[in-house]
Amino acid sequence: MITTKAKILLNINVTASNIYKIVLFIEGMPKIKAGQFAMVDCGKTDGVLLKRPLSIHSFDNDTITILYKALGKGTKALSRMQKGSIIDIILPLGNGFEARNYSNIALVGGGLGIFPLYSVINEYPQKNYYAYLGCKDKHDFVCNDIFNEKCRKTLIATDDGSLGQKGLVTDFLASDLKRFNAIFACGPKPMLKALKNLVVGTQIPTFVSLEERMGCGFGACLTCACKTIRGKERVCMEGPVFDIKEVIL
Amino acid sequence: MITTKAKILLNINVTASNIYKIVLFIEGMPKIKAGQFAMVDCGKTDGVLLKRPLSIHSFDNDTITILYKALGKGTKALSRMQKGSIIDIILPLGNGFEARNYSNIALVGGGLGIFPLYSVINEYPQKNYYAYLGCKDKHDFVCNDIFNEKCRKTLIATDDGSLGQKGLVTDFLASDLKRFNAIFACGPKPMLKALKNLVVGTQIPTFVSLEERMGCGFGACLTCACKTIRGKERVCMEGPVFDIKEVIL
Amino acid sequence: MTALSTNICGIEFKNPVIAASGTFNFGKEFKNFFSLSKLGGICLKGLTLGKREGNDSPRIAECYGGILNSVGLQNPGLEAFLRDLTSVLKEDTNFIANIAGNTVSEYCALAERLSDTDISMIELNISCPNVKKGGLSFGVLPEDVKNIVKEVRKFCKKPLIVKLSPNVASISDNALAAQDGGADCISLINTLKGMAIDIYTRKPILSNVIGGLSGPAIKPVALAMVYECYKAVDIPIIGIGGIMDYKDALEFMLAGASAVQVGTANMINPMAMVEIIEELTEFCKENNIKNIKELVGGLVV
Amino acid sequence: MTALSTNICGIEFKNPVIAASGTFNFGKEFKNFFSLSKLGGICLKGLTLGKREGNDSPRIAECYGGILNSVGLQNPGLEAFLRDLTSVLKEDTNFIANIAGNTVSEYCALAERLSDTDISMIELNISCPNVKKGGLSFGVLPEDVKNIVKEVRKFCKKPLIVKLSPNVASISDNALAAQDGGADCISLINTLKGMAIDIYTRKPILSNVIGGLSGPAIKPVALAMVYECYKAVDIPIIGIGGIMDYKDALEFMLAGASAVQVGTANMINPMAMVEIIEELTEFCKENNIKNIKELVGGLVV
Ligand SMILES: Cc1cc2nc3c(=O)[nH]c(=O)nc-3n(C[C@H](O)[C@H](O)[C@H](O)COP(=O)(O)OP(=O)(O)OC[C@H]3O[C@@H](n4cnc5c(N)ncnc54)[C@H](O)[C@@H]3O)c2cc1C
Ligand SMILES: Cc1cc2nc3c(=O)[nH]c(=O)nc-3n(C[C@H](O)[C@H](O)[C@H](O)COP(=O)(O)OP(=O)(O)OC[C@H]3O[C@@H](n4cnc5c(N)ncnc54)[C@H](O)[C@@H]3O)c2cc1C
Ligand SMILES: Cc1cc2nc3c(=O)[nH]c(=O)nc-3n(C[C@H](O)[C@H](O)[C@H](O)COP(=O)(O)O)c2cc1C
Ligand SMILES: Cc1cc2nc3c(=O)[nH]c(=O)nc-3n(C[C@H](O)[C@H](O)[C@H](O)COP(=O)(O)O)c2cc1C
Ligand code: FES
Ligand code: FES
Repeated sequence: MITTKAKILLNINVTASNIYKIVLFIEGMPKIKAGQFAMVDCGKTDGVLLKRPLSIHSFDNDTITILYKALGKGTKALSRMQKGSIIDIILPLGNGFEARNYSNIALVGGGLGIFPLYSVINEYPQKNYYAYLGCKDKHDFVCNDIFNEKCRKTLIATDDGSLGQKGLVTDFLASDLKRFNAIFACGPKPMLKALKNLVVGTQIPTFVSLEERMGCGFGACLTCACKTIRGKERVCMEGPVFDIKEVIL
Repeated sequence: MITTKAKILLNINVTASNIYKIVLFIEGMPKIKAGQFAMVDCGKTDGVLLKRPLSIHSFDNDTITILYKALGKGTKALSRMQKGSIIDIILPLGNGFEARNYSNIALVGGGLGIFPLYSVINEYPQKNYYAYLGCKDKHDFVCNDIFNEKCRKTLIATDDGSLGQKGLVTDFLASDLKRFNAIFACGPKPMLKALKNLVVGTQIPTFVSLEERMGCGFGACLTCACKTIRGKERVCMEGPVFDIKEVIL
Repeated sequence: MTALSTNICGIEFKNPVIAASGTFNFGKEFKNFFSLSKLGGICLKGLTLGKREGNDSPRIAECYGGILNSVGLQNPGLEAFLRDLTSVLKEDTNFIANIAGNTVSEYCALAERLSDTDISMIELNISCPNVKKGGLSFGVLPEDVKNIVKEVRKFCKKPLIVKLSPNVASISDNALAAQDGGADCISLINTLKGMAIDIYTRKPILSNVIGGLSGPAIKPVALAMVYECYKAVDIPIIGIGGIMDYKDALEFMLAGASAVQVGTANMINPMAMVEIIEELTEFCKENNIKNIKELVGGLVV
Repeated sequence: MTALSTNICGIEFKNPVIAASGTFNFGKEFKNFFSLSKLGGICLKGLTLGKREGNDSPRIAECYGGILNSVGLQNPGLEAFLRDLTSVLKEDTNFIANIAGNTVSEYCALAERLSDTDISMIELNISCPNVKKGGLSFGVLPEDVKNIVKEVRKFCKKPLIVKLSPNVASISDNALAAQDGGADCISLINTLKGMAIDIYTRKPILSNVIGGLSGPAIKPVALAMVYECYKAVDIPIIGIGGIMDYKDALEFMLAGASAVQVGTANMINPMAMVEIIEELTEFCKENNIKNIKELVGGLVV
């Protein structure tokens, strides 16, 4: 965990729905694990103060790539930043997904939650992956191609059927459950709840990455609490990845 | 008085002491008088809210030029703005200098107060001008050349003698008083006070442009009060130019 | 009835967007930018019986996301107002007189005289932090609030708004006191007491040392207070504090404000209120809101 | 003696820059970024007798120039603290325990137990807006402030700081009450009550509805209160509220603060306090200030 400067190598809109890809160069890059995130400074315009938590989509020795949606004041300001600008960043944060001990892994992503899942493939390219990716409509898809390329199976689902299957990803996961010895998931609460119902009877280790509004991102302010069987824990430190059996969704 | 958008045609540092020249293109430019000012939006970074009052240095049919010092948060943010950017502006504001009825005019400027005086020459190029310009040191001079070019006499004074005469401009004005039928001045309070002492016995119409911290710049908030013989008045509306006999310095 | 029209204390408002006192002077300056008839209403600059010069300059300091002012109720006084400034009252909007006094009887005299004019409502300013006597001192303790409202009520023939100070122990107690005293409406918040220092000169930036903080910085405080008052009183509430755009205005209405006042935003962007009104209209259309009154107090908790 | 060293209530501080409670947890997290021995001191996260889970999420909302939090004093409780978390106390800086209770006797019990540890000082948190019982309710009326301080004083063997709430009628009355009750020092301000609403869902952003506002937005309010207290009391003051850089820290010291606490800034930039300390050192050097104590209360009015 370090606080440092990053140089923007690329910052472009990649879809119709305001999703941006930013590539950051970081000197003295610390070791990163899949599923970790960064706190990214979006400038101090229009009253914005806090850095924004954004997951690492992929990484190498001196760059990280983030996919983010320009939603509110902070991320919109970030989207206006130019190539070459220097920004403050804290990384890597959180525990991340631990894929080491599994060979057949289901990656279950919904909406913006799809982005961080790719970092698992990035860290352990040699495993067998099965991707189940869901979005509202086809405009929200950004990185299904790279999943397609790297996964044994890539199932795409949209609420409106505008791309892939019509329905929720969890609907299509049930029949494949036997294939996996781990499930890694990230997405909206309702999706995670459906997933919990699905896996509750099985023995498949299932890990979910949670989102919560954050202050610091590095454990100091206790604003990012989620409920677990052990009581409230910090999404930014004890998480964002939790064993689905231990977290109260 | 309109509130409108301006396009930055130029925005460059012109001295060692952080003085910038900005040229703004304004469609539907209203009629401007010498000595008027504008309220210029400097963006909303680092908690800045208010527009900044800046005098018009020169103007033509569709552009104005301002010389400003990048001092605090607002003007520093302005200095970072790029050519081509669009900013909000309110102009023209204040009463301005009225030169119409005078033929031999002394322009007495100190520090940043030198900048707006040039707009008098800009509006009435055919008069006889005598300029008395004072600064701390030679690095603060930006536009003495253009005064030199347009004035019958241009006296330069610095506190340290690093350029022109050593001393205060008012020291060098006394002996020339007979030449003028009007004096227009702008500069720090001590200079204006010295000027008042100098002209108090004479009949020379003398007008001074004042500075005060401002909120709106267009008369609504009453934060910019100065003391006159009539009571408190708004520098942004009844001023910034006052008859030196009527203002309490 | 349009989507924005509303009625407060029997007075019809085209829309719930009102200029806050002290940021709009007596209205004239804004005629340079738009027709005043676009506005729901205008609270005029605080009036006192006699002419007041206010405090010395500097009277304004910019803070992070806010401004401090220490104007100190500079105004021409009641008589000069009645003589010279009433022509603006002909504009097609609601004018609200904002009054302040050094004594309870000064407040009463102001209310009585202004009741005979074309003013729509009277706003009792017992919350100005920038004057030595009177002002804020009447607005701190609930019993003082109730007392002054009761007295003024006797002389006030127009709907009476009581403008509350945030510099108090319990805003809802003061709101209730105003209601008990006979207020028809409360407005809040006035500015928070604040200060700024120039570390180089080691002097306060305001010549008056202390000033009143306004602008987006105070919005969360104002919103919480409006919400607290909404739960406490039955009379309508006008929400004030850091409203810069239509979203801010909607937050206040959801928290319980029947209308809003816009202050500091006018100083930064003279078109702010016109833009807010347009965007509120747009918002109602997009969200199928027949009339904005539907939103008042609509917070889902 | 270095330019920044100071002494508060008999405790030596390397510098007057202290981490504010609740933004620094129990210190460990910041060891990732710098050595804690650089700091003047650290106020630990608010401690209660029993473990507290705090409020539900969301517990934070960003506002214009500030943040609202409604953590609600989540902490492991006194026993768990004494058992698991005291190793940090070995770091070479001053640790201040921040304590809160539901009853006066809980405060007393906390003060008594913590008096037997390596804690340097105890800070009485009677100003937290985020808990139902206790917290703020002890901190509103001067008589309540005096009473709780007097009781805790009996059990507290360490220098006692009383942390004041800004949500009061007169901060100087409360400061005096704390002094009368036997406080060795006061610290202020805690957060201002505030609120934020999502206009699309029509729900408050915080699950707790109301939260505490901190950050640069509250600086002018905090500064005015420190100045008011400085004129009223004789005990040292620790200034808190929106301190983001060394200039802000200097403003507080000029207004009368012997030291400052930095809160929200730590969350935004974990190096904030280290940078402030470095820049203060630089400032003293450039301005020939032998020791920063020279500046305390040095406001020229
Ligand atoms: C661990 C983690 C990883 C994330 N990874 C990604 C990612 O890879 N790509 C991506 O597009 N988004 C991601 N998000 C969501 C992203 O952080 C929010 O969309 C973003 O903070 C919103 O900021 P804003 O400036 O657009 O909105 P604003 O409304 O201006 O934000 C105001 C405040 O609310 C917080 N906030 C608002 N919405 C959310 C949210 N949904 N989740 C958390 N905080 C929120 C902001 O951080 C900020 O503090 C992640 C969130 C978390 C917690
Ligand atoms: C009528 C008028 C005309 C002016 N013309 C010029 C000009 O042509 N060129 C130029 O360089 N400067 C001019 N000034 C001064 C200029 O307005 C200030 O230097 C500038 O506002 C400082 O803003 P800042 O962001 O640098 O400082 P900050 O410290 O961030 O400003 C904070 C607040 O204080 C106000 N403020 C600070 N210093 C001054 C000051 N000296 N005068 C007025 N307000 C101040 C700012 O407007 C702002 O509201 C003029 C001032 C006035 C009143
Ligand atoms: C420059 C200025 C002058 C003010 N004068 C008055 C006044 O005369 N009477 C009054 O009741 N409030 C006065 N106020 C307070 C405003 O009406 C309003 O309550 C406050 O500014 C908060 O709203 P805002 O954040 O939208 O500005 C003044 C505010 C400012 C900024
Ligand atoms: C997330 C958060 C948690 C806090 N928790 C506590 C606490 O436990 N005890 C306390 O006395 N103050 C607490 N505070 C208040 C701070 O210590 C400080 O008084 C306040 O934030 C103002 O300072 P700032 O503007 O520098 O943040 C908390 C503040 C924040 C932002
Ligand atoms: S965001 Fe601060 S502890 Fe998690
Ligand atoms: S600056 Fe607002 S009246 Fe002059």
